[in-house]
Amino acid sequence: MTVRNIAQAINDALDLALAKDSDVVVMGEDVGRTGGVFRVTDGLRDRYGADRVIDSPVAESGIVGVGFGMAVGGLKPVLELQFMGFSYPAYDQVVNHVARIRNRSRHRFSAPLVIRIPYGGGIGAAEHHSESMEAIYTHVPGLKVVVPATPYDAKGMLLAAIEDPDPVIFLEPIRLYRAVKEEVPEGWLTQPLGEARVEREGEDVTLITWGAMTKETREAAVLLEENGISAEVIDLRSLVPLDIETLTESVQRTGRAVIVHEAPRTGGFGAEVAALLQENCLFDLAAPIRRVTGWDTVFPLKRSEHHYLPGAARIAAAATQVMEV
Amino acid sequence: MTVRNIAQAINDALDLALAKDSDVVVMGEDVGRTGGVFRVTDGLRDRYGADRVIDSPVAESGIVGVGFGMAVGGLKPVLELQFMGFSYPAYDQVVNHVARIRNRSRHRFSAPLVIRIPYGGGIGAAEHHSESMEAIYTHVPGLKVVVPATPYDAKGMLLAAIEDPDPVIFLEPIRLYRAVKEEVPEGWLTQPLGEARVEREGEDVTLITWGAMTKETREAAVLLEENGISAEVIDLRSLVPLDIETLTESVQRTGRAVIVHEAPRTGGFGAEVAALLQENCLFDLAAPIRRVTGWDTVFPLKRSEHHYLPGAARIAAAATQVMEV
Amino acid sequence: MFQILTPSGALNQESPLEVEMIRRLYRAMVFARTYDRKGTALQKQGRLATYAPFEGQEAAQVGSAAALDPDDWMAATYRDGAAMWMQGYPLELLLAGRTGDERGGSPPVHVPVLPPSITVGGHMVHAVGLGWAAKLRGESRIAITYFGDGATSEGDFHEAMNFAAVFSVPCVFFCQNNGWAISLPREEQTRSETIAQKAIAYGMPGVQIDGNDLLAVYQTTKEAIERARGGEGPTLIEAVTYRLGPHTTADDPGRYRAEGLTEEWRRRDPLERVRLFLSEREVWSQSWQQQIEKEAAEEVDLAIERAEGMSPLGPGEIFDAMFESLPPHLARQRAEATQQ
Amino acid sequence: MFQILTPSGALNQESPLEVEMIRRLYRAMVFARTYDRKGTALQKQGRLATYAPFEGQEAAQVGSAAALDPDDWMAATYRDGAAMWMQGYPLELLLAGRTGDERGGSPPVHVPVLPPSITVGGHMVHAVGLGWAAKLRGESRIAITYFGDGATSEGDFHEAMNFAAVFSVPCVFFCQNNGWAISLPREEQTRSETIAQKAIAYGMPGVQIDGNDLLAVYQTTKEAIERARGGEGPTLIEAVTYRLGPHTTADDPGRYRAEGLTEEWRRRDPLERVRLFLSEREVWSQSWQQQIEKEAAEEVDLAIERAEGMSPLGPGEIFDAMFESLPPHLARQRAEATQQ
Ligand SMILES: Cc1ncc(C[n+]2csc(CCOP(=O)(O)OP(=O)(O)O)c2C)c(N)n1
Ligand SMILES: Cc1ncc(C[n+]2csc(CCOP(=O)(O)OP(=O)(O)O)c2C)c(N)n1
Ligand SMILES: [Mg+2]
Ligand SMILES: [Mg+2]
Repeated sequence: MTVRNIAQAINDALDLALAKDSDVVVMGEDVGRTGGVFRVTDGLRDRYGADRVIDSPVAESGIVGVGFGMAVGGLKPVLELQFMGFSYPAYDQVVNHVARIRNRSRHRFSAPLVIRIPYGGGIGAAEHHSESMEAIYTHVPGLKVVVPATPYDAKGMLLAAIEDPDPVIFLEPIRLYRAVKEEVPEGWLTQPLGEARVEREGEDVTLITWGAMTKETREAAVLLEENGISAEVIDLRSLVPLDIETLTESVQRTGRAVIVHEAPRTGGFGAEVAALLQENCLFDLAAPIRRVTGWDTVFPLKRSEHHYLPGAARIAAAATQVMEV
Repeated sequence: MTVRNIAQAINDALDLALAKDSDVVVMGEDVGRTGGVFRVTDGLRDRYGADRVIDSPVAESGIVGVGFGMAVGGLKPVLELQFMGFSYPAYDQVVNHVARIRNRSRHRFSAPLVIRIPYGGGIGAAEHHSESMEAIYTHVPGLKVVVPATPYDAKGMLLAAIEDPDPVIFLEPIRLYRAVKEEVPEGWLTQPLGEARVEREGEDVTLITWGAMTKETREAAVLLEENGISAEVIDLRSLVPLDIETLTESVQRTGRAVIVHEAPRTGGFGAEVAALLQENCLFDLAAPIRRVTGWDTVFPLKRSEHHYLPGAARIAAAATQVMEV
Repeated sequence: MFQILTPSGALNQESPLEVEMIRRLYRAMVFARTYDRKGTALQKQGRLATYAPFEGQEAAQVGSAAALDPDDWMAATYRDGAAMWMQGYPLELLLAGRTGDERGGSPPVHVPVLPPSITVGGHMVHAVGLGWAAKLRGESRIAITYFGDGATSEGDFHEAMNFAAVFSVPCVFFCQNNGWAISLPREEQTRSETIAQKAIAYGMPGVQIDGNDLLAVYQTTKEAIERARGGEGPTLIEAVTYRLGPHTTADDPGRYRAEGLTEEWRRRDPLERVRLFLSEREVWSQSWQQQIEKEAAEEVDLAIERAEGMSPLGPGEIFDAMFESLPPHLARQRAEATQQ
Repeated sequence: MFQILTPSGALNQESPLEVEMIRRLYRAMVFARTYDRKGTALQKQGRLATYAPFEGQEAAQVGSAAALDPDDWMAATYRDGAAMWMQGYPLELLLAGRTGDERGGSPPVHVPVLPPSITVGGHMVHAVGLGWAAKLRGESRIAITYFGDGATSEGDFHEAMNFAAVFSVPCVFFCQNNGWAISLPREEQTRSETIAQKAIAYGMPGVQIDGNDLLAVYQTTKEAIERARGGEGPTLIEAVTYRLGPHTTADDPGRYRAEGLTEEWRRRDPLERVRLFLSEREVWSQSWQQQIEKEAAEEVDLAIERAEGMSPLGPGEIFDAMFESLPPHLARQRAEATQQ
């Protein structure tokens, strides 16, 4: 066991996958020579060569579209889009081809690829570098969309995504790359996609979140505990498929739920979670399900991002209000 | 007053706008010579010239990106993307530029343009021609997203969108282009964006929908009436901004709601409506809010699209179940 | 513009193909035209959803596809039925797709042809990926992609060309410049004098050929394929041809183009010049023509029968090819859909 | 490659500019370099978010922008501070943007310069729209867009070039080929021998010039602007230059390039050759140099002070520029945000 942060855990997973299967290739802007802007692919080009760890031209649609062709042609590409705000030029390829080829060809062809996308704010980056637009992927039939929040999950879910016979959008919370460390077992290990993780058990209210917001939500739970409120914290990990059973069971028990995400509120994935929960637990609910989210604004630049991002205090305040209903 | 269908009402609105304001231009693939694949822009090129009714190369990102520059430069472009399934190549321009320039420049620049997108299924078209992906636009801060369902609204809302100082995504239900006719007043008229339309009043359950599904939903209300259930039908017309007051008032009164859309269920705009309604009316709800939607599959080809699209029977059945809770 | 066989059936230079092979390709073009005309007719009877005819482009498609090895990849469009069929895509599946049945997109396992691309431009990058995969896996197959003059305006064309050239991918870009993208004439699509010269932007060879000349198409494509297979990278071919029919059966070309131009191109019919060539060599006869037309009609009719005979997908089946195995939420929706 | 002023300060041909004007542009380049170096220094002190230095590219930016009329549109990138400043964009706003303040994107009303594009490639189409709007509105202004070698690989570059050429839009495509796109060398970005030759794909003139030669840059851009203004359509200019510094302050060029190459380019410094030229004509002196450096430092320091002195946006203000007027849901969220 080695203590690894998320960036290192992903690097480890890629290393293992490249070593194990000669059909695995890594492609993206700057993933090779310089190891990616977050150094997540550091060292891989030296180890596996420029043919398998491919520095691409600056062309996101090309990366995904060419990667798609590679996948149909028998490779297992792990593609990197540098930031979520730069993923949109590839959106057409994702929606119209990656997500559809299996259905279009009734299983004759498939695109077993992974698209890694660093996402989320909190590092005071330039415009477009802080986006959290997972909802534009979760709405697309034919994609799996996952978001690890721990080094273990990052490694296990990435290897599961690479093994998966279908395309997986793999979102990496930028802010957590180096902020969370834990012991991660050596060697191949997979964490099944589609299972939520109960990060902390509690009785009074269920806090539901994913990705970078797990940290703030965990902190909120601590604040709440200090005020005598026992919060259960659930990290979805997988948005599609969604582990609605775990959520439903929890909310039926607590009768209260707060959903936390940093994406804009309107049409964020939290809306889907709220819609499903009211379907499943309406008569268990003692209070309306609340959403604590980014606002329906452009993600602000450095000097204002603290006005935007949900923090532990905002989450705890919402949960407290929910308790008061 | 002339009886017009939706296609004609839009043509009339464009004609008026082009006549009134020399800064208005229409641009898109095949909008000129051939009057658009749905003939919505028929005759405009002859009347206003190829400089103002512009047949563009086959390049959606270019249409929107160039149109954006035109708008910043003082024109009022009305852009057409031929089908919603072909709008994705322009998604980057919409999200990263069209929706953001006002905020990026703190009001110094703005992009007062309209993007017309025919959308939705039901005509047995080829792949990509039946999509209903409004949710990828409603989630983007900085956009207004509207969907007329009647000729009057089509005309009035398009003229309001052209007058609007901010970008508007204007969705046109393909199936209704020629299916709905009504008397539409001559001359300039606007229908404010952001107001829902109560299509039919009722007491027992609120059916909420928009676009092409208003027809099926209206039919479902008739079926329900035959079974003694009085359904209120609300046509949102405007998704962003959303007239949540009208919805809330209705659901508080009826205690029951069914949301109908043809987009895939997961993360569809119905999720947002359900999330908001449970926030606003939890204790008024006598039953969970149901969603009757397209499935989380690719929109099927002609021979199977009836398996996919919500029809009056499916909607009525869901409402009946909701009444039985 | 490179040409071997003139409209009057004479040779400008030596033929790259034996007469017998030319005779077989002529037969294939007759099949293609028969299929194409029946497609239009079927649509008019309401039996196909829409149909995009390729009449006038038979030499471009048949001649180029004839140069492929059986396991070479192909990524083509809605208008490339002849090329796809040449590479093994069953006619009945082409037709099934047009009736609105997803199973039309599922060619047999040994057929290395993607279902036709309906989006314009998006599939060229796929061919680059396919060719590249073959290269990395040490396979000797190459990839060919077919697209129109309109598609060259899409950003994805640019990205495909650039990736292919940078990584010296074994693939061939085969553009059928048929004069129109729906209602937009080629001259308003782009200001470059030829489409072939767009290759210069990528440091790639580009060549403009008479797309109605079976032999020029064959030879040029063959050379490009050999370059690709030999590790020398991609080539752009511009086959100048003409769409004699409407864009699709839903289109009315009368709104945007003069009949005269179409008539002019009819006189450059890609079948006729081969017929003249064969006739000159006394390997064509009226009776043979009638015979192959009859064979073609029978084969197409059989394909139609098979396509229309497929029992439609049930409500549950629209879920079944979304993923390799059905995730829980889809299983729930499937149950909801099938119980109704 | 077109060059007027050699690295040793000699003229290959007549100068397009009077000596006095060259002296003023030299001063502008000294200002630009001072600003740029202070930008890097500030970021190192944690006072700017990130900073993308343009050292080595001063002649390309100053020489081209000098050829513009005051109301010509400009759409440039994160690395084009010198060009933007030349066209009137206040230094303090450039810096404010870099501190992470949206008001940095709001130049004064008379300054026709868009906020810098952070996405690569997306802004070139904007310039096409701006130039086109001017044309349709009967204004005589043109539009110029600045972008890098990397940006030429994006689909939007292709669509911008094609639209501009097809509609003969009055705009100028100014590419600073600075050798790198983050870690990707120019040779791996595209296989075309020059970036200028990409213009051939659009039937547009393209010209490659020594981007470190103030006079070649000025003259070539001036001609392109005149063509545009005269209704003759767009031009692509490839200014060959070099990014002497890192991609941004977050980048470590040691990971991907040899120092030797950078040293070589340092010897082709765009300021030095103008200094030699002026010195030769006895209109440069050590004391003048010191004076303009001092003036530059003072101006930049003042700009820094102003940028940092802006009181930060309040929580409500992040809502206030989303639309011309706040829709109800944003008003509700604004209330929620400000009451906390
Ligand atoms: C991305 C996209 N945009 C628009 C369309 C609509 N459309 C279908 S065919 C066509 C014209 C294509 O012209 P060309 O590439 O020359 O091919 P041709 O039809 O002439 O064979 C257009 C615009 C589409 N299918 N996909
Ligand atoms: C659409 C998009 N993709 C990726 C990035 C990340 N990125 C920032 S700069 C850059 C390289 C750009 O190179 P070039 O165009 O040569 O400009 P330079 O930085 O050299 O001035 C990349 C890939 C981005 N900003 N936008
Ligand atoms: Mg064409
Ligand atoms: Mg560069």
